[in-house]
Amino acid sequence: MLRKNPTLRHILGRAAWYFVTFLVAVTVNFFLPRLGDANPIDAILAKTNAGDSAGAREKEEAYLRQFGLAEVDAQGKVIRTADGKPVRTGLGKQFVSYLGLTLQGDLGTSFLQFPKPVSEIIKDALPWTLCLQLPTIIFGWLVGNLLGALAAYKRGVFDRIIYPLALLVSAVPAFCVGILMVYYFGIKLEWFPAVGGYDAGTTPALSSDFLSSAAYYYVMPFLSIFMIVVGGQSIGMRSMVIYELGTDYVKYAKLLGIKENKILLYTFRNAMLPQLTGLALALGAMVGGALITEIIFSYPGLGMAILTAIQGNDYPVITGCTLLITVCVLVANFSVDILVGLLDPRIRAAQAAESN
Amino acid sequence: MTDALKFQAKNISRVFGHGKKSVTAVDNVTFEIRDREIISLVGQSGCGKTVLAKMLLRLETPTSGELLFNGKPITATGDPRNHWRQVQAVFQDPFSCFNQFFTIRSQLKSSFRLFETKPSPGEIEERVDQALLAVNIKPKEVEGKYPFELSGGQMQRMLLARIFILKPQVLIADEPTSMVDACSRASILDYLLKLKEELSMTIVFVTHDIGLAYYISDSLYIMHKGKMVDRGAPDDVIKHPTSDVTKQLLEDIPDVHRQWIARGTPVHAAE
Amino acid sequence: MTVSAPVRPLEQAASGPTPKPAKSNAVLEVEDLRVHYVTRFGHKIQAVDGVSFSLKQGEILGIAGESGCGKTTLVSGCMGLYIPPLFHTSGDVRIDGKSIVGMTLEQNRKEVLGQKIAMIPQGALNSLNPTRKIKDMAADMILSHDESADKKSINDRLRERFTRIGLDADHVLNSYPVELPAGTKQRCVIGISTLLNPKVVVADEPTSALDVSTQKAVIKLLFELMDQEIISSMLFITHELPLLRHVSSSIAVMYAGEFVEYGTTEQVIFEGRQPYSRALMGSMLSAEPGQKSRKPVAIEGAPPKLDKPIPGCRFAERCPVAQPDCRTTEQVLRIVAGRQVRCKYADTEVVEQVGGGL
Amino acid sequence: MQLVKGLFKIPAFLLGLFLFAATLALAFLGPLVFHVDVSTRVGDPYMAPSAAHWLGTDHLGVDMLSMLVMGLRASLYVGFLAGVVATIVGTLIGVYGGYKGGLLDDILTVLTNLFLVIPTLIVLILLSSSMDKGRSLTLIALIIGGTTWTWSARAVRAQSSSLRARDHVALARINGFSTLEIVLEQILPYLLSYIFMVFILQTATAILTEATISMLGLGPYDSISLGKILNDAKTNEALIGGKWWAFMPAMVLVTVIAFSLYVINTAMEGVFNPRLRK
Repeated sequence: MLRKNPTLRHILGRAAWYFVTFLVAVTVNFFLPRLGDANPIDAILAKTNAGDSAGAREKEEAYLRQFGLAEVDAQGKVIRTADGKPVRTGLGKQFVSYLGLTLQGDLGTSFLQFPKPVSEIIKDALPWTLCLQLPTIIFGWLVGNLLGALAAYKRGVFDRIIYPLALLVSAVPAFCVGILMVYYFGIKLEWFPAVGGYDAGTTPALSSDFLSSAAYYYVMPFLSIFMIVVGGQSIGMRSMVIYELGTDYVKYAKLLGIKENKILLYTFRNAMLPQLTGLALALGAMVGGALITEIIFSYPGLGMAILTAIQGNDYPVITGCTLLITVCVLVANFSVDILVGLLDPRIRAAQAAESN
Repeated sequence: MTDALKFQAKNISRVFGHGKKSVTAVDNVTFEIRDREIISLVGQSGCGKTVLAKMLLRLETPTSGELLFNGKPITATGDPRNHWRQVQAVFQDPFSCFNQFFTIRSQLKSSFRLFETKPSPGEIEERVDQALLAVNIKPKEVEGKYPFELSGGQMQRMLLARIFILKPQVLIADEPTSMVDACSRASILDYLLKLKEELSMTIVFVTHDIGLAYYISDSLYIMHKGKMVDRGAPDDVIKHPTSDVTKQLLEDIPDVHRQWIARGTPVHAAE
Repeated sequence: MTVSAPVRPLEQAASGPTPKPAKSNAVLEVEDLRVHYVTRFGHKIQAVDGVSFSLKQGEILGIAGESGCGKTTLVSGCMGLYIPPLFHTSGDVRIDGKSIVGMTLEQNRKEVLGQKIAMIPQGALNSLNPTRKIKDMAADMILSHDESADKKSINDRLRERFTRIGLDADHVLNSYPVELPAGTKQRCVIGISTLLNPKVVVADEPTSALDVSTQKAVIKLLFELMDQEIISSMLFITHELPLLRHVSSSIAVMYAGEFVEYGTTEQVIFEGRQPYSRALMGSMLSAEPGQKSRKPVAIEGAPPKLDKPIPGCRFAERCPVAQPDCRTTEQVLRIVAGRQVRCKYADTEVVEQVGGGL
Repeated sequence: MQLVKGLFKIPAFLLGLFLFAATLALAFLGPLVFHVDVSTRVGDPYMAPSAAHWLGTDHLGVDMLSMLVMGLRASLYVGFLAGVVATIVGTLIGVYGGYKGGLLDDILTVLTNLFLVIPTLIVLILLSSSMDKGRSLTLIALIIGGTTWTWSARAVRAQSSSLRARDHVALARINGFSTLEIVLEQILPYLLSYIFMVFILQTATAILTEATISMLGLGPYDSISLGKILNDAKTNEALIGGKWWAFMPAMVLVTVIAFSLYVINTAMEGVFNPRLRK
């Protein structure tokens, strides 16, 4: 069946590639924090040891077991040397146990909020981030492409307004737009709440009170990311459409007397496909930018979780969040990859040739 | 010396890629090129003639078979520069043959780096002038000019001027006429003849136009899908083609004196 | 004629290869057409400078000349595609007796392009929209001219037409361009261009990028379309003059925006009376046995730029037999030996020194 | 040359150039006009702008204008250093892979693609959070340069592999040019304007990236930077408190630098690169 179906074979090939990328990301996630001079685990251990009470000892024991830092005996007790120091496991062994736990979905326990599992912290934050970023990026991408296409086609006044504006907006760092909005609309004009994700008076639940307050808090972070995405995408789309308008097939279509709007659809569609690939590549950067926006607005998503974790040296939470974000970006990339293959006959033909 | 062999190819092939994806560009080809002879490699696009020419130039290596130059394997001299002192080339697209960041003259002068003993600066200038005059260009005309300031025909002649400087034993001319206007093709061919007559050069002329090949060459090799399908003296090949490919190539030339195409002939898909 | 140019002897002569068009069967009439474009630096280039001809029902007219002679600008002019930086200076173009000069672009698109006059482009390989199936692009073409056409009838029409031009209609129509070999794509382009049975087909160097075998197949297909009366008359533009021997019934040789010789194919190919057209023929090579001794002579130099008026004969600069007065006297088209020629010495032996003759 | 002259006729390019020159002037000529001192408290925290302190004071009572000048210098330094590193690494890998091809090119391409899909910011967070004390400005610049080169490598590779097939390269080979000479004379000149544009973009990106990680509290320990000023303002509630002078000028500066570089790049692209994409 695989032999017969180049598309399916291509999809499986890409899936395998992304899985390898995922493994690399996991490796990076494990080793990078251990490269530096300030190994956060040691720092935390030093802090817990300082108390030397029974409670601290117990906590330390838990950490060591949890993160596979020390050798344990058959009963699961940490093996110690004569002076009470735990016997540390090698980095390689630590990595193997980390890999095993990660693949099972176990991201460890938070230092700061011990013994709360990292996965629980993420479970609280993730919906906020997803609800904020997914629609914003997709919607912004669509609107940006539409504006860019219009600017390229209409040229004239339309282009002279949209293009520099888009250039300005896309050059402004995401956090600056956020800061401006918080300051003007949140604090000076008080149109929208400056920070937070929902009213302090409500608790997250599917109640109409909570939902309406969440929607109210949603407006500003949404707009600030949206504007940036629109700006960047419209610039890319504009130059793609201008390029397409100069191609042989457009000239030929004009010579055939094909209707103007039909030809426009041709160019839009063909310009859109590379934009889609561009979206995949830009996702990483967009997600990063959006994390900062969350921090500006103190929005209760992954960005805030990371910030809190960084401030408190809560190393398991940092790596857990970064890993999750990486996985999201990889999944998004993979989807776009497949989608482009399905939509573009040129790429499909190239894929078929490649996998023959 | 006229019967001496310049090139000898014994069963050479060139395969690109490997496994299922492999493409055989040149398929088990045997031929020889005699001294002071113009031979033409003729065939449709994709027949392998350019790859073959690149092997003669030592820019590609055969995947199998033996290629001799002057009786010795082409790679016998370790330094390929020794080969390029004796075998040179002009290419198809004169516009992409020159580096647009340097003047034409300085690029012609860079040919002297191939010389084992570099002439004095004064002599270099003089020899560049001579080479330009050999292709009918006044040195003043191109003084200080960059490639994009010249026409296609002029640029193609610049490539030939380079050959007049280097005076190699063998010239590989890969489609030198296909990018120039129909009415200046003849002059390019005349310079090739001049190189053969005045500098006793052996010339390998690569083309898809059997008419041009016929006009200029002492022997013809017809290629099709990587194989040599016909060969011989031009008049023999033209009058008594042995392969269907040659017959077809001849038939397809729009000759003014012959019925070439008739209204009302049935149409077959051209694949 | 509203132009107050010097009276052209041509207008008095009634016996050219194209006598003053009788309304009955002239499909395309071009009358003293002048077209200019403006370069990036603001120079005005008069690329087509007073061209007149008429194309009859069933006729193929070949237009020959080097690159830079104004052939392609003439084509745009004939199709009414005056899109800046290309501008109509003066003169008229009539298709079926109706002037297409001065139409709006939309009107031109709807009534003229593809319907009355259609183009077969030079690089057919990149001419099809890469992300649209052949049938959809062909349907777009039909729908753009006839909004009421329904899907079923379009489909039937396409299948019938593509089968007729020797293609596997079911397969080809449902393919994307990338999935088809070059020869088939070429054929599809010709098929789509002629879908609406245009009165005039303009083939602009349709074969120059092809090797000889493919070139022949393309011309065969065009002939068959004519035999089947799908198309009726054709302008065939090329820089290979000898090719026209087999293609067209009459030939106009163009140089520097003007026709320099305009006669029947036999006249121009075998007994040209103008140095440029003779030189063009003389520069060509042939594979015919016995022709090897004939020495082709290249034309040195390049056509003039036309950014300023040229006094005298425009070809004098490169003409091998230019006489002292050629550079000063303006040349007019006149009838010599039954065809139009633009050369003062056309009726003398001077021109016969040019070109080897075939 | 004509192209470069054409560039100076484009208003957008001139605007970008002017803005960028203005920020440079502020960073390096500013201290000639006013006194710069970031180690002394000159007044109360968050003093509003006045004749003595044109932009007021920060949360510690340090002169804001002095902070800005030093922060701007740091940001420009990070941008320039990271831009140079990323451009050099990217160009080397891109040109080498594109021109040479073969197995090493394949490996480099896989590596490049791999690090293209893993978000740079994540790598930066992980790296920076592990280097608490050693996080100097230079190290941050090197880390940014070392993680963002993938963009340049990819772009340069595409260009150089298309150049590789050109006849002048083949001609140079049979002229006896060595590989290094070919790369230097036949490939690089064609890429130069392109590489310069890549460098501009990399610099802009690096300045924004530094600001971003400083906002996350992962800024340099040994220096002020525009991002750190913003972070201080945010953590010390200047934003909520409406102390606009504590964050607005830094924000405007970051935006102006990024905007001017982007505009310069876009204008250059219009001039040098109308069809290079193919």
